[in-house]
Amino acid sequence: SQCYGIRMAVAVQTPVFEGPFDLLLHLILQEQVELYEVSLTTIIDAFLIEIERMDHLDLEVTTEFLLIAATLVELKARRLLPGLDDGDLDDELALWDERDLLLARLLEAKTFKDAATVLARLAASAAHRVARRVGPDERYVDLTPDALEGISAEQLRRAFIRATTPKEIPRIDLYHVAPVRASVLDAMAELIAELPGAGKVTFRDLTAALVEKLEIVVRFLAVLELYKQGQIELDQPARFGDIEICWIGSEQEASAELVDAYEG
Amino acid sequence: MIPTPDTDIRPDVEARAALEAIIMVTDEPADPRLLAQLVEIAPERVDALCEDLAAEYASEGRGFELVKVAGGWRFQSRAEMSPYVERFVLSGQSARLSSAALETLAIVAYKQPISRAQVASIRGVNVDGVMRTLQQRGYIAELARDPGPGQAVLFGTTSAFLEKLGLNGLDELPALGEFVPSPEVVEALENGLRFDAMEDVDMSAAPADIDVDIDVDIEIILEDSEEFVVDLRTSSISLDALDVLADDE
Amino acid sequence: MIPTPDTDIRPDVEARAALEAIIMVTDEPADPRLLAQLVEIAPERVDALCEDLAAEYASEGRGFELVKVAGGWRFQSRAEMSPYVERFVLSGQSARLSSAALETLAIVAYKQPISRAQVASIRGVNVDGVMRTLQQRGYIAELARDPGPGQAVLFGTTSAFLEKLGLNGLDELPALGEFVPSPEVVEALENGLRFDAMEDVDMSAAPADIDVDIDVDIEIILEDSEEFVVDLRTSSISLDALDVLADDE
Repeated sequence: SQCYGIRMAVAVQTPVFEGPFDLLLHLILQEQVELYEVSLTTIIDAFLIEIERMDHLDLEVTTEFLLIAATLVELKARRLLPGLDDGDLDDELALWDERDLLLARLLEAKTFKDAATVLARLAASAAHRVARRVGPDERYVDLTPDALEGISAEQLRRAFIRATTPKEIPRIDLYHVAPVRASVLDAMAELIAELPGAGKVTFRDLTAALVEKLEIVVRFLAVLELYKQGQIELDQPARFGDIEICWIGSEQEASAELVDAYEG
Repeated sequence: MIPTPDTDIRPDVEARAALEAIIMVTDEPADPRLLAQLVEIAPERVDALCEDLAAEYASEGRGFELVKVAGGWRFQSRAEMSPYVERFVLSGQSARLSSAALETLAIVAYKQPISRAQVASIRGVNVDGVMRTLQQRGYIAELARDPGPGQAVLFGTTSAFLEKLGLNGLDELPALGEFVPSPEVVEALENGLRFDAMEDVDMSAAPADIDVDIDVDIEIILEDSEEFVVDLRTSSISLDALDVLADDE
Repeated sequence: MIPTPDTDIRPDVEARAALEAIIMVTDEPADPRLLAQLVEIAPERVDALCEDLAAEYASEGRGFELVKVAGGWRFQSRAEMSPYVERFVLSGQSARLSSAALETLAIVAYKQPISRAQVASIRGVNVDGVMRTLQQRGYIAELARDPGPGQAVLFGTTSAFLEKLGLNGLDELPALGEFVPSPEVVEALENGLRFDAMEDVDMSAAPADIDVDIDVDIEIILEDSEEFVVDLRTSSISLDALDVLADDE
């Protein structure tokens, strides 16, 4: 007898199938093919991949895969080699049973798959309506001095998880209402206000309070512009190290003129 | 304007305004029974008045609506206005559900209370991860424990699930019967799984020297509970032979 | 009716409904300038339309009103109905803390010390009002100032907060367990960088006429750490490089 470690062999691209039923439904319904035409290695590969993908082995589910695979092997073998029945009625009936069971389960899986598409439709339609979740305003704050009454640490944990769970990707382009509108001009004006008299400052310090990556990029461009105008000196002692910035322009000049120079 | 304690003699005008005022400050759908208590009117009147208000807002073309979701009344933005509302980054909008999550939710919704193993058996895949995510997001929750041996945890859907789908109750879900596969699908599946002899099969494609007495025994060995080894041991067919068979197609 | 600018052609009916929809779902008073941007009308028209709406609600005897508070528009219950709202608040059925407030508090609790901007970046909305309320209630307090030039105030929870939750110390907060926040959130927390909406930000928002031929040759790379690293001495910069940078998030 031979042993096959499951880990072998399976470097094929993971298909999008969610398990054996998903795969079979796809093969039979979407592809409109009969099992006879389906390469057995394809099925077995797909099954092995599915098993491989499982986070940890669930013996029950894995067995499921293998049983289905075995049934398919038998069905397929029968169909490839017709007319060679040895006439064992018990075997024949057992195979029918297996097949009926598999069919019933495929139908059930298909039923819920279709139900899921309706749920998806409902969820999509509900997503167009946003609930008001605002709560009493500050006029009512004094009525309940202890707002944490009845709140458990566990609820707090759940609130944290809720707040940090990936958010839905907005479907509409946000650029024209982008919350951040960083402009190089504004950044220059800020630097002109901050730098004179501040001595040697690192770029890291200059951007430590910034939240948006865009803001940091824009501030960097502003630094370069000021450098170009000869208002600041830049030094970077180490490769990829901190950039040191020092104001060398006159303080009087530190005004809108520089900004104008950029615009021009 | 001070509420009088007599039950249900409050004029419509005031009751309606009171309902609007309260629902405006609830951060989850307001239970009609609670509203009835607060406004001192009958719960049925709460529903009737809210339905009136909802119809009014609709006829006035308001940008918001009053709806009954998950058993309670709430204000929400009207769907037609979603292009404007979506421009604005909203917190608490959870990620769209994957198809795996939706299928799992569908099974739990229609079959609740149901154990994780039962869901896995219907889906034919491990559902631990999906179920955990759905639980974390609050769409499903532990309802009870199976009284039988093993005492499996039984799951059901929550009001957050209803809210996610914009439903007032589970009874608003389409009947499962509507999803039973059509005769065509059943036929296609039956054909797909047919194993009786096909007349037009070209037998020359089949390898001649394969013993047809196929008997697949499957043995699963868990070694060290880590390594997973499958032994497809057959009396007269090996995986190599299967490959030959498949390759020949 | 104020004079309509050329770009301001959205009909009143739609603009009003859009304003109602947005204001209905915001949990902070909505800035007229933001509303103007979202609805694509002039800010003065926002105020005029909101005033119209407010007058309408008053004349219809609605239980809610539209008011301008702290420079923004919001819906609130009408003062005459406050006896009902008070009953609701006192009934204990109302969430004492809005879910927005609870989420904000949770973020501060688990991630302190944290700046207001970082919290806003995680929640994806302005949190000024909520943070102020939490501070007023004594659940959070200023801990320190960020040493950088921006000197952002860093917040943390108070001992009153621990006491209310019945905890002896922050180490008694329930473990987050296997939960892994989205990579964007991790990044926001680690780098203090805002994540939302970035992918939609058109880099053309940054002035396009940037002179690429700057005397200093620089190289911007994203290291594994996702840190913004710049080397002044090598290579060259182009706006494309910046785009890549933005795309990489």
